[in-house]
Amino acid sequence: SGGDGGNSKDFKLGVNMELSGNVASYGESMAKGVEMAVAEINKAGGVEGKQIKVIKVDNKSEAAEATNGIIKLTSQDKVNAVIGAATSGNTVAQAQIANDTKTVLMAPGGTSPTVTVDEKGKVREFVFRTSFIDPFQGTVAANFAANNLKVKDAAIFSDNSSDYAKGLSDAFKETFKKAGGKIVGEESYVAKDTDFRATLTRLKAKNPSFIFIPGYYEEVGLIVKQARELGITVPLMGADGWDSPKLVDLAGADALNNTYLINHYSTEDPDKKVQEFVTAFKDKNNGDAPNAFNALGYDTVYFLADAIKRAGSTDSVKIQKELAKTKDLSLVTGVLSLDKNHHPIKSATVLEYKNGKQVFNTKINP
Amino acid sequence: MKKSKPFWAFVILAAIVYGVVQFFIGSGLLNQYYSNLFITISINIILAVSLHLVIGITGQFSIGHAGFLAVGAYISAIATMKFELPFILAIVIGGVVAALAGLIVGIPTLRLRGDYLAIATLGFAEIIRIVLFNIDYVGGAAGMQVSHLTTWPITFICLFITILVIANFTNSRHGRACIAVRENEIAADAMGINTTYYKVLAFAIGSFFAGIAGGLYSHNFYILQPGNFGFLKSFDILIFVVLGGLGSMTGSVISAILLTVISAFLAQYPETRMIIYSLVLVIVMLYRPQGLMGTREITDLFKWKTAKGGN
Amino acid sequence: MLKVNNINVFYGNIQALKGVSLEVIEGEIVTLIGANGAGKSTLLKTLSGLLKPKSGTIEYLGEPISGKAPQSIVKTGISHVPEGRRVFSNMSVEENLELGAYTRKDAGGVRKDMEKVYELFPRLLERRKQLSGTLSGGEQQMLAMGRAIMAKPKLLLLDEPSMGLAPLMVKQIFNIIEQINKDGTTVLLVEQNANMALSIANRAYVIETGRIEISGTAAELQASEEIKKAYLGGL
Amino acid sequence: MALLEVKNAGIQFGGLKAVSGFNMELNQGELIGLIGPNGAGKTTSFNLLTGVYVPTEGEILFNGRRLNGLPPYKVTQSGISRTFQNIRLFSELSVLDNVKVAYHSLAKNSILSSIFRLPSHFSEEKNMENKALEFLKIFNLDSLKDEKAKNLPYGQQRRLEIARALAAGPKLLLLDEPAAGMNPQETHELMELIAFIRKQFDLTILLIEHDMQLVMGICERIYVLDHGQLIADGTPEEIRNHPKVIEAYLGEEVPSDHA
Amino acid sequence: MDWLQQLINGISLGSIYALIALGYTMVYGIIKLINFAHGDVFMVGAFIGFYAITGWGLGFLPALIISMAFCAGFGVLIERIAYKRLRNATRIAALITAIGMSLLIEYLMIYIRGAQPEAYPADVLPNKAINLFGAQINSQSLFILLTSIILMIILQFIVHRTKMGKAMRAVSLDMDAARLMGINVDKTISFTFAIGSALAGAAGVVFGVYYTKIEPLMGVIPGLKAFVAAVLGGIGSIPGAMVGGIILGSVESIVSAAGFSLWRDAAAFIILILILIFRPSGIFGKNTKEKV
Ligand SMILES: Nc1ncnc2c1ncn2[C@@H]1O[C@H](COP(=O)(O)OP(=O)(O)OP(=O)(O)O)[C@@H](O)[C@H]1O
Ligand SMILES: Nc1ncnc2c1ncn2[C@@H]1O[C@H](COP(=O)(O)OP(=O)(O)OP(=O)(O)O)[C@@H](O)[C@H]1O
Ligand SMILES: CC(C)C[C@H](N)C(=O)O
Ligand SMILES: [Mg+2]
Ligand SMILES: [Mg+2]
Repeated sequence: SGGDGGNSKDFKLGVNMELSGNVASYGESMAKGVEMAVAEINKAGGVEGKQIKVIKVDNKSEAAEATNGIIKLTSQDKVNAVIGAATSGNTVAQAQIANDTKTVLMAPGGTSPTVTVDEKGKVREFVFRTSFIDPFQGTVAANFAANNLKVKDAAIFSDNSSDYAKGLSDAFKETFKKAGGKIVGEESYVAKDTDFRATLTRLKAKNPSFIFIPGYYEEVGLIVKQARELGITVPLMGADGWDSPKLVDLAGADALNNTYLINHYSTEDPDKKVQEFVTAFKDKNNGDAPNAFNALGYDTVYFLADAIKRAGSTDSVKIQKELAKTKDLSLVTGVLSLDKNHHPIKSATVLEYKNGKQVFNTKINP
Repeated sequence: MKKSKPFWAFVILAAIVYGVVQFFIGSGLLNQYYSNLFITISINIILAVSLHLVIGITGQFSIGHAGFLAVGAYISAIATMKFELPFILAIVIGGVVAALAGLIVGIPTLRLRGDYLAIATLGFAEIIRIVLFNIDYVGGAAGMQVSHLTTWPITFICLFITILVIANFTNSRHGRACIAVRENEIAADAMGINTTYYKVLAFAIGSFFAGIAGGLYSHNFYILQPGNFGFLKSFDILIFVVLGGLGSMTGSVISAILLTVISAFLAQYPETRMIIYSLVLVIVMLYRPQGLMGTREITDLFKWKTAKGGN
Repeated sequence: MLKVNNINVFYGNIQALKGVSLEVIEGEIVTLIGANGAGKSTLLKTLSGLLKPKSGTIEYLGEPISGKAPQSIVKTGISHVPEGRRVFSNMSVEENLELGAYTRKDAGGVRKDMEKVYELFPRLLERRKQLSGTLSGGEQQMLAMGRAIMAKPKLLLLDEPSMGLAPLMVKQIFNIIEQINKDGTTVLLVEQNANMALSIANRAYVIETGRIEISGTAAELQASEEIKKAYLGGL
Repeated sequence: MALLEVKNAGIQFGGLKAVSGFNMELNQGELIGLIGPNGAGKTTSFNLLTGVYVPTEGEILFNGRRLNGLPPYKVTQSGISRTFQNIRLFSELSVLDNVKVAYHSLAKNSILSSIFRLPSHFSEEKNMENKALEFLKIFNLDSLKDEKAKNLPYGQQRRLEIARALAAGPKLLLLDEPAAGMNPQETHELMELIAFIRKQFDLTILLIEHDMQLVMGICERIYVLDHGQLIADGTPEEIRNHPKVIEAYLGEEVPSDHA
Repeated sequence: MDWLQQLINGISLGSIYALIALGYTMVYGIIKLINFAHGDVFMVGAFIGFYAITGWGLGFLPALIISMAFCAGFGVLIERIAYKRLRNATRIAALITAIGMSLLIEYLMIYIRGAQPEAYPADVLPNKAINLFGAQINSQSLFILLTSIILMIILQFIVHRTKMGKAMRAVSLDMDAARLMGINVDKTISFTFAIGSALAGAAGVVFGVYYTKIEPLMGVIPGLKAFVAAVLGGIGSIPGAMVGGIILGSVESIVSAAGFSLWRDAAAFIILILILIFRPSGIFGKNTKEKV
């Protein structure tokens, strides 16, 4: 069962994140956001009179470790709910256990539809997410390429080892073709590759005027750098997986010029809620601006707290019911309403890299 | 009969181990974490003992055992998840297909020797992994969801059968033929032993049980990904066998238990876990290069005692 | 020249030499005979530094050498032709000979000695470029001796040089040992073939299970009934 | 019909003709010597007879059956077994198990019978053990049956190798330098042992040896190889005085037949 | 020209494999140990180079030399601590120790500096694109290839033309016999580890410059690939390691160029197994079948 219900003094919140390994940057950012929100809520009296106690586990960016992590959280620590993981794959790895043990599992940034819907199309009752989903991201990217950048021939270079990238590239393909574009080349790589030159050379020979690169920052950074070295000068674009300071280190600011990414929000958004969050975050982190995953981690805690409040209880079945009913909840990363598949309907932001900085380009509503 | 004494001792020991663990789980004294630990230990013992037959008994230096684990894991998962076959049947199918894979890998590679055999088996294991990577039917790199069906009783029965079969095989003229191959292949050949046959046979039996372990493994972990079966996994199994003492089945069992428990215990100290683990490994090998048990079996200890007492 | 004083040598817990003492005088051929496993090879290995005695001393040219590393002992002029030849199988005959002279710096002298070795063993000259692993047993034995000569030793330790050789070859090898000795090298010869060994030696020691049991001149030992029975197949 | 017929057999390694045009006939019950200088091809001819090498020319008939190309284990099963010049025991196995392994191909129980411990497993094991002990007794090794082979002294290892070869149930036994590294006393005992087993097991024996006392003392006929070629064959007396043999192998003085 | 570009891609990658493989082969050649920690020496080399460049502001060449020197010492240290005791033990025991050392180095590194990656600065080497028949060769890959080739030639010279080289070969064939020739076996083995590790260090720096990203586990895969390259060429053979490395790099490049990038590693292993089946000791390896 999901924790020991109402008996304990604390509300135990498991955080199962990528704190090391291939995509540690996401996990670290989200955990930081979570902790900031928890501190705020605890200061304001907690949830249902209980202080939230965070118990962190590191899943090392590996699915098997994510599974071990949630087993430990539910059976040893008896947590009331779990936040994590950062990526879709590592979240899916926990979904079955969350459902079996009736533990609420919240994914801040797992954008793949499979996070909340299983392969048979059934909703995973206890699993929720805070972010928009990949079919939407992919569509936004394709429309941006076709309409804003006005390209006709696009290529795709995607990470074959994540459902996330696969979903993005499918959505991109479909929409881009619908918008009258042509996909001239499609290649893939796997996580932890370091040499993309051969495949990039192959892509270059197809003369695309735009390349869509859904994937995570560690590989994307190298891909962007190597592509530029091989003389590929066309615009490159990716999705939320690109958002990490490490990307700039790896690719180099120069190589990133003329590249775009989709993200959950922009610090430049004048919205009051956003600006308040940015200021508060900067205060606590010697002036560093929050990235999208800081914000999603932060939002996820409020998303959960809102449901607890409406449920009037920390019983996980009751919380789960209320979470599913969430509607028009105003958060830093936008206004959140869930559909029947636990997919939030939210807006997305397109950013452009200019000399190593993310610059706001457009905001696209669903 | 003299020969059957250790056999009955083993059966009784097994029954006791099973009973005790089952009692604790049944009475709720052990939570899921611990019952899982027992299952993991058992799976690791099966893996260690099955590789022990190949390396320790037959002397064939295979370092790609995780490949057969993967075959068993995936085949049995497909059987339960896609064809909805009963779990027990799925495990057996996993074992059989892994044994076939063992034959396919073994026949061309077992004529290689020493380090060349090692790298070839490792290569095959990597190929198996990459093939799984590229099959969308089983989810590719992202993996496939598998129901949790592995239970302590099933695991224990598999473990019991594995040890019994491999011990009986080893202590027979066929097992001796394998040992002869290990000791001196040329002489074994000259004594009328079909060395290729026994090498391939041992390899296939070893793969079969690795496949069985695979079935238990995949239905214990909810998600199955090719990434879990890399060469580091093969090394883990290899380490059980060598650390226990090459040629000693008891050694394999003991070191599988020991290392699994140490790993689980160290999980509480994530920053230093691997450092301590690797230090243990290096230090044990430096001070006991022949492994914990050397080539002795637990039964030898009794023999030794009675022999001493008799004098 | 060489004085071994009461040495004890162990392999782990097994004691292979028990209080062995012996002496070799410059210019002699001294032979050491004994059954299988008596400790003959162990003694030679200890002299050349491959094994370290647990106690006792070894004095060579007045200096203690026990406990020194083999490479420094070689430099003092002791060369050891080990049991089983131990040629560097993947190297040519010539490279093997060159390695024999590894510690020497006098390139000219080395070249001269190489010629001398080829003179002693014309067969090796024929096979100069052949990989030594493919030589026949007798040829390998020649190479092993030639290699030791290349170090320009004052004392040559030979471990069963006749083992596994054809009768004719055995004779040749013994002739060469005498020849080398005449040219000024002192020889300590371990042999299973006691008859032959005693026929070329000045003095002899008999070793049994790690202990020197008998010693004397070669002639004395050859005459002894006891020795005949045990080691010379004297029936 | 001869038990073993070697017709013009030979083998080449790269450019080297290690053995060529080798002819030999062994009759049931004979004890034959094979001698020759080092590198003459003696061991190589054993390797040809036992299937370790496949002859590049000629043929080998055993009991009228062609052996060319048979793998070693099949040759052994057809009735030829051997010892090795450089001892090849199963060093980690006990003395008893070394002999049992050789008996392996004469046993019949299946793998399944062993795994499920069916009665046939027990009866064969029992039988194997008794047979092995019998052989060990002959070689005076029975008191050492539980010792690991590698712990035996050299002379006993040689004897164990012969015992093991016998346990494989050969009609023809090949011994490669069985007396190497033995002193004259041990050699003498070995000669008596060889004579004994030949009678006891109705064997045909072919042996390689450099010890002329042994060869001349017990062999009925001797073949002489040099540079891969047969240069002589005949009785010990003929061989001892054969000029080619003296030149290539024996040297001037000939050791006297001590018997 | 596409294929030319692909060839250059393959050879650049291959020459890094070759540099690592050389160390593997040398160590294997002398003590028959598959030194799994070698890939981690490569990793350490990459970090030393990184710190030399970013911390002390050194240029490529001094950083390379510092890294090589450090790794040489590090390799010798590893041998002294972990392998020397095991010279007379079974080889498999030494192999397990090597695996243990590999893990130890990796996780000590993580413990000391964390698991996060580091990016080599982009301006270590001038990176001008040279256009050759339509292929983009950047000056970096030329420089890397050159570095690799020079180091290989020096190595070949040491092993075949110097006294130390002859001692190394003798030690590899028979340690005790080598001692009897007056060769200091410990020193010779240390020297071998020093050279092999220095090459790994060089490969680490080169890798960092060429691929930018370095992290504590970066040695695992290139280490394995280099080992494959060494076996492919015939383990123990120096030209074999070079050729094996280049072949492996080229095969990977060709397979990706043909559009099967996901099968790249499988192709590498398939080639390995095929070669072993037809030449059981690799391309340059001597088929040392035991003489009966
Ligand atoms: N490496 C070793 N480990 C353990 N014991 C050994 C080792 N080498 C030799 N021995 C033992 O030491 C004793 C002396 O052996 P050594 O080789 O010196 O005998 P040997 O007189 O040279 O005999 P052989 O005539 O057979 O060459 C023997 O009992 C032998 O078993
Ligand atoms: N596998 C092989 N490859 C190449 N050459 C070989 C091989 N086996 C044997 N030879 C060569 O064949 C020749 C005969 O060798 P063999 O071992 O038969 O000699 P032998 O008569 O037994 O000598 P010994 O009395 O020294 O044992 C030798 O020159 C040997 O180097
Ligand atoms: C953290 C994010 C980049 C994760 C990504 N959206 C995914 O679904 O895997
Ligand atoms: Mg000896
Ligand atoms: Mg021979």
